[in-house]
Amino acid sequence: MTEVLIDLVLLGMLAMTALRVIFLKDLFAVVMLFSIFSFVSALIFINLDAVDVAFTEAAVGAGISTVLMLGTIALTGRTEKKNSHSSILHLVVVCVTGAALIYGTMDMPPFGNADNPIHQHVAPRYIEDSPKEVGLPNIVTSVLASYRGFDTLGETVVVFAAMIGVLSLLGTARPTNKRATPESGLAKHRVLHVVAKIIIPFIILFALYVQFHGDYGPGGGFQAGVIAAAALILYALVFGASFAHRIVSPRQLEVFAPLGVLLYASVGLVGMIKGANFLDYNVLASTAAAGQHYGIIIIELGVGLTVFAAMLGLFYAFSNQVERSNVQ
Amino acid sequence: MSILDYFSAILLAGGVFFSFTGAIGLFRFPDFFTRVHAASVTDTIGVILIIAGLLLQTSFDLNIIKLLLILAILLLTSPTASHALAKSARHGGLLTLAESNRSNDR
Amino acid sequence: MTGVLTATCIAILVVMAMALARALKAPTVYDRILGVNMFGTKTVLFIAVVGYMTGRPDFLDIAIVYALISFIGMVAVLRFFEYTAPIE
Amino acid sequence: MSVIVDYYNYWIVVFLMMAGFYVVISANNLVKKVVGLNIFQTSVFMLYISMGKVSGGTAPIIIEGVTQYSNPLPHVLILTAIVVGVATTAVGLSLVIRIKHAYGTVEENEFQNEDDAI
Repeated sequence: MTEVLIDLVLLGMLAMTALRVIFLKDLFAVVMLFSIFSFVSALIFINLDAVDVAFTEAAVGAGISTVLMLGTIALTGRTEKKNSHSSILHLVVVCVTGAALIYGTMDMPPFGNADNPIHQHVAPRYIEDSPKEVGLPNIVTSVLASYRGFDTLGETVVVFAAMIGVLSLLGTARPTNKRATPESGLAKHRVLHVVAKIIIPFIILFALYVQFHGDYGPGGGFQAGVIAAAALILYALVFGASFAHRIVSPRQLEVFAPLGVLLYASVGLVGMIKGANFLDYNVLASTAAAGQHYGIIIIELGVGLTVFAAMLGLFYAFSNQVERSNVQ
Repeated sequence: MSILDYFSAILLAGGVFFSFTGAIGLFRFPDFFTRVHAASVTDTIGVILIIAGLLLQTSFDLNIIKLLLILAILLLTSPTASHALAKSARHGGLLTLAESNRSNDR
Repeated sequence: MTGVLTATCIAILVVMAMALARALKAPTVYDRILGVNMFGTKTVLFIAVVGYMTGRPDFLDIAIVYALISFIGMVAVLRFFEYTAPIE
Repeated sequence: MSVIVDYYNYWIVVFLMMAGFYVVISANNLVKKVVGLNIFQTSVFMLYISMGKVSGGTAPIIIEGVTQYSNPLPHVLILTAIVVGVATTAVGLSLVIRIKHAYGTVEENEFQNEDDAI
């Protein structure tokens, strides 16, 4: 009962936020409300038992998306101009589509019922057999890295491709001047400098924990990569991008991103050389369970590396644009 | 309920009370700077009390460290954020209620 | 004990709703940011309490991520805010 | 009454989806369109996760003494979709920045007018 109540209150908050986003003209406020939207939806994911998803949404949706959107607004201006054409037609289209979708939901099985078709197909196998076959308590990691390893390889490649796309659109961040100046950061906020210095090591440590503890609790390569990137993004925001470039330069990122994908794919190739299918980890070590462990740790490392490099590369490209337009 | 549970319940209730006062302040106070005051001060005490209440519920394992880490992070970041926000509001030229009244009178 | 935790949980939800109301109403942008910030801290507490309420407190990792990310979001807002001209 | 309990989750998700959809088609500003797209996307994620929920179940991380877990498959699909989603959002935003460079505006009707003028 409490679960339903919490769910309803959170969904109500989401609805209010979404409605407010429609009518706001100040894009800055729109992005702020969008970050609230992400936060609340992550809470709903927790309430619906999807802890891994909530983890990702909290790190990615609320963190990286918001930062990138803020960077874009800094370049394109803060207000939306008044809308000239009538919105009645749009409203009609939206209402009709919404009514059709609601009519569609009536044919869906009831919410939360354990006999629903979705719970009959492969899920029981994952839940019952994966602890024996893969040997990890976190079923999501087992499915992600082992049963659906090929799919995850594809997703990693997509992240890599998106990084290439952004870099070719915005250009790679080149070092503006040799001497890094703190002027480009939040120079006036001394307290922020001190606190950021204290907290950044903890973020990186936590990212490592998430990377290697992902087999047992919520977490894994995707989340760890994002959190590690977030640490450097915080550094770049507070002290200026040129300082962050000294730690991890854009050039290094261009090496890391393909390296992660290659690491992932080469695990699959090693399996093939040993006479099994692509991305079959059973043959990697003497016993099947040990092989699965090795395979999953290595591919999670590859995923983490690519996601870290892609997220930080995206941020570098955006902040480089902002700083250049600020100089002009 | 054991004695620890009673203590924990008292701490949680205290934390909720302070959070609630903070929320009322945030909602009802007349201008930005008074709202920052209400929100940031009660935030800190609310966090301390609620985390302490949860600590009393924890058996001796990794969760204690995680809770302490959450406490440390929140104690560091939440006041810093409020401070930086108030500071940039001041630099951005936002006036307190008293100041804007005075400039209106003139 | 679950009763106490449930009550705490619901009370925090109410506080979150009030912070959200401030973020939605907001005479100035700074008020919005303040509302978002308070919403963030209360969310962290909410996750921690929900973990104990449902009996699986090993999900505190998510609360840590929330605390860190909402701080980074705040810093990003302050950082990019100076590039944009104020409206009010 | 039972209809409401069985379906309220889906209905609110549909409402959120439509809010995002409305922002996408009615907003003039490209950044706001991207925000609307993201709202839409998050609602789709929520639809998937709602389908995976089993009442009385718990998160799919094995612990002793629990037999009823929620369905892990939607979680896997959505987890990767979120990361890919932010990557595609970044591509979209960088396109917006290029449009700003090329036309000097990100309002849809304004740069369409400029296109017509050429």
